[in-house]
Amino acid sequence: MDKIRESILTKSHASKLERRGKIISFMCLGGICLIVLAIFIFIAYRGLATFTSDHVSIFKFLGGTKWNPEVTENGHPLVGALPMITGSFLITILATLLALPFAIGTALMMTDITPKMGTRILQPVLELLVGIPSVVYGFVGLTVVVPFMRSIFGGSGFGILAGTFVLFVMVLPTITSMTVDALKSVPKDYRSASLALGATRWQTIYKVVLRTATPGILTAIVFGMARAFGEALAVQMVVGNAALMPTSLVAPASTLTSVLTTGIGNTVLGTVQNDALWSLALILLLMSLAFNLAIHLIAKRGELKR
Amino acid sequence: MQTKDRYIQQFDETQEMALTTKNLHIYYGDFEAISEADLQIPRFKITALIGASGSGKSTFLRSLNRMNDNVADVKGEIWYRDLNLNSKEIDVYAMRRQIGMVFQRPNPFPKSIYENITFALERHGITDKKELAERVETSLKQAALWEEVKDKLNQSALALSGGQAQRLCIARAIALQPDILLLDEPASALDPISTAQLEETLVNLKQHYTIVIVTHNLPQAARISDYTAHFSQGKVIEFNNTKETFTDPKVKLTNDYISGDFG
Amino acid sequence: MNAKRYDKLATGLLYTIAGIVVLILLLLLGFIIIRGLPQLSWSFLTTPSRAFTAGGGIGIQLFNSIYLLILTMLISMPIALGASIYLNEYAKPGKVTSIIRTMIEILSSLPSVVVGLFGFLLFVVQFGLSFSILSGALALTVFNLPLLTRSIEDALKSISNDQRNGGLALGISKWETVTKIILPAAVPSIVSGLILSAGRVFGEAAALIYTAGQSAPALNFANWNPFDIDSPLNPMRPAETLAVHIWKINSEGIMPDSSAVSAGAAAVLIIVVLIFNLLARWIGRLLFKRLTAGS
Amino acid sequence: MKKRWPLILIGILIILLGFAYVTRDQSKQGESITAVGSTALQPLVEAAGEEYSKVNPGIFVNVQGGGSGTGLSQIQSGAVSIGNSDLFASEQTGIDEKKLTDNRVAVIGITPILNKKAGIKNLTTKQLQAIFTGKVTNWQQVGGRNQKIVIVNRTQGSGTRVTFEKRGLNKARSIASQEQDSSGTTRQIVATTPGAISYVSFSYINDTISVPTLNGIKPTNKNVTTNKWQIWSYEHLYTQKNTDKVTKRFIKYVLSSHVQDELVPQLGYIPIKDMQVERLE
Repeated sequence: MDKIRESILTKSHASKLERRGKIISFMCLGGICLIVLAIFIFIAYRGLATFTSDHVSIFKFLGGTKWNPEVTENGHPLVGALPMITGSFLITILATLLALPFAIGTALMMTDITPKMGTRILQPVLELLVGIPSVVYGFVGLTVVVPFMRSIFGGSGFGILAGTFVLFVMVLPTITSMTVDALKSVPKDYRSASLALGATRWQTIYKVVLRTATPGILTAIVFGMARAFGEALAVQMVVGNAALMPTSLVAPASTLTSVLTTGIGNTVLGTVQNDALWSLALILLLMSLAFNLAIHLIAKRGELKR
Repeated sequence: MQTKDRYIQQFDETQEMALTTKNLHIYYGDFEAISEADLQIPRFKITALIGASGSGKSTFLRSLNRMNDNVADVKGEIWYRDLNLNSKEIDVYAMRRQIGMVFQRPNPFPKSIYENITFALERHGITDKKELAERVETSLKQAALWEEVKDKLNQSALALSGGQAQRLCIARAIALQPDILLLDEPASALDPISTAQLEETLVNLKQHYTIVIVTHNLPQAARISDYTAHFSQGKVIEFNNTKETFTDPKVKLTNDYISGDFG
Repeated sequence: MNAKRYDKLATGLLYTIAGIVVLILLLLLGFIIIRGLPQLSWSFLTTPSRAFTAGGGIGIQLFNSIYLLILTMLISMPIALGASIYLNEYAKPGKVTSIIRTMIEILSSLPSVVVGLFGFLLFVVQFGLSFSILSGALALTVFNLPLLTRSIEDALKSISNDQRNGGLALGISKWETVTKIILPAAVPSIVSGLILSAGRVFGEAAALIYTAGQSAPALNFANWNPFDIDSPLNPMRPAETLAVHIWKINSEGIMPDSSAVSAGAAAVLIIVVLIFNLLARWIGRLLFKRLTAGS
Repeated sequence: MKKRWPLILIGILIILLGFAYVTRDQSKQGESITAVGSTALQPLVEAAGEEYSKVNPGIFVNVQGGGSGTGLSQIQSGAVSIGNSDLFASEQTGIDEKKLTDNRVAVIGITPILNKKAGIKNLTTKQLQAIFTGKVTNWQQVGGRNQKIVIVNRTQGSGTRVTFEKRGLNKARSIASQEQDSSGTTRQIVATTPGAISYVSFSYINDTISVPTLNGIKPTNKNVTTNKWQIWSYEHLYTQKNTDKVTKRFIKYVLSSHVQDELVPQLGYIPIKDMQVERLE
């Protein structure tokens, strides 16, 4: 009798393990947070220098259309980031829009039409698409997509459209696999209930499954956009890297990442040119934040509806 | 004679109690799920908790071995062996070894049948191979599963049928030789044959264990339990020996419930 | 009848879409492999590269890529595992948790060149690790952690709470319930998450240019002492990986056969990712059987 | 027993590592020189470093790219031994040249390159300037085919671009256009894009692109040495003023006749001693 009482009152091996495990896992998470914070602070510190120590006005930075940090005009360097911001947004939105029907279609195949073929063929296909390095995507883009664009639209072939096609393939796996998750989370009962009421499979998918999974699919889209926004090497190889306001989809343009990637090695840490590039990185960071907030918002809305 | 709002049977002092709750209040955020549930649970008996969905009986049960720690806010006292379980000095892991629990859905671990039982034993410091094998056999026999699985102990437990899996979960719990078994609607996911087997198992287990069972199946409560507590809106409104509860309920709501006029 | 017709039409459309996706992959793979296949030979895979004469191979780069991948996984796997366990099992849902999640998520969508430069300034310069496999592995860890954490967390989340309750009700600590029951059950999905991130690590170039470096000094494959500078195992030596090599010869290669080498290297990269993928699936299945069915 | 085997494994690993540490090859622990910067200069330093290690076992030359800007800023902060650069330190903003020692180890010529379809054999400096400043937009206007001109620039701040604008365009600035950060990609784009024009160093010339004469002068190494071809730049190995002996010795080696006569021409650079003229900025 007393033995049991005593055992309940003394700290057991399990509770010691529990404490240790909790501490270890917390330290891991803490480590990650520390790294993330360090990067954030680092980028913010460098990126804000453009405005604090080089005295560029934020509005000129965001609204200016001339990017030429080597040149100073009226005492301020020409760092108008609007062309890159526009380019990034255009490519991201177009690529996501293009990928969306493919992603939803493929995801539906994997969940509702032929789950067997889905896991056997489509799943590995998606994983392989993710596994192809962006250097190779860029390489293929340069040797296939760009000449193709040129033969159809004339010009150099470089531009937003070429970037869109390359990014389309790159974000497809992300959006698809997240859409699959969203579709899978729709309870089986919904489907069987709809089918039992005499609806065809397509009606069930269209009216029940897709509708229920809408918040999840929206999240997938935003995720895809976030990935597209941050992609650098592949886009840089096909977009043409001209810091000009895009006038057409097949004229050379630039994105935040392409200018950042190509320029950073040729500038000296602490100069205006370098600071301006870090400011671009800061925009990327803030955009990423915005995408994440959007995801949270969608998730909240979705919960409310249910 | 259904004139009372509330009827709680009092025990004389010779009856040994396994668990006693006092002033128990359980909150989910602002919502008070349990507001009055002073119960005495006698040893080596089966006590059934019945009541409509949302009456708080499952919440009550889960609080008894503090499975609600991270989910709900539990206030009040739960007495076991002169210890208040709802206090900080209690080591929940050692306590749960004495007060085991089996859930609504069978949840065998994705391991072999043998390991399903030895896993917790090893964690509690029993590592002697011979003793482990013995405990596996006894617990499976007590849970009336031994004959069905003795030749496939090393196969995955996930391949068992629902009824077998649930009995494995019971075997897993009693292999630790606990004092008390808490069962949360253990038969609700099972077919009638499996349910009958399970009920038989429970009645046999009564010799060694105190059993508290939550059930929606009233005939089941009537068949196997010695005492019945009826929960309604977070309160125990009637607690009596089962026979009397079902034949001569003292509270109108209980009568309504068991005769099907309610919930 | 109309509804049925629509149904057929839509199904056909879906099949077409899935077909196009598969076709895109096949074309991509076909293009890369067919271009690279003529280059592939045993000597191409084993000889060191040459800076300015024809006939160089990719032996060292291939080894570097694999070694770097292993090192990165060794560093990032335990951290990601711990972090995701905390996030999924211990962290109370609330503002702080959601902020932490968002931060990790943001990190994963930063362009890798930013991570590379950060790694360069922190690991290479500040910590004095110089251009080395270790610096590269650390930078890749930064780049890999968010993805890995997220995928492991998802894998953990997909395991039913019944299992957790089952463990807790037996008086087992949550830690052991998670590590001994939930984790093994989640192995298949963890492995597929691992494949995805390994693929990304294997193909990553931008983050490595500034950390692991772009030179592949000759290695002595007879010397496996990790403290010798020419040993393949030395984590302190600079190491150009396959992806960096492709990037480099595409951009600045002056060897006469640069396009051939680059095509060959790209094919090898793809094939290795392919093999890795298949291998990981197989191991995942095996592990799952082992862990769930007992010995 | 189950719990012990990871511990045993770790123990074995530690013993093995300890054994490895004790038996490590002491002769190979020597100093290492890290050179970072210009990708154009990277092959030369790499090749020289390899040869140097053969002659001087124990000294290891570690060469990395990253761009001239990175090279100069890293040598300035003292994080590396040598900063490789295509530019004079004075040409790069944010660098204090007085803190650094300039070691010119080779010269590289830069030439405009054209897509073959442009149909141009010769250009004058004026025409070149007009093209890159956007005053001329069709090859017809400078005597070629009716084909729109597509300008492909190098990234701002890259050594090749700075030199080209300074010497080839008479300090005029090119208009904003497509930019590429690498010679190989640039060449590939020019080769495949009708009407494209760009510029690369001599070592990237091949038959996929056409190379015009400039003011009637052919882009050859010989013309560079006499300064008849004016678009060229030095390749610099910058060191800190008070650098260590190992680095000094290595730079001396790069300037030795062995490297200058064999490696430098082989890699498409022009040996420094062949130059009949000298520039100071």
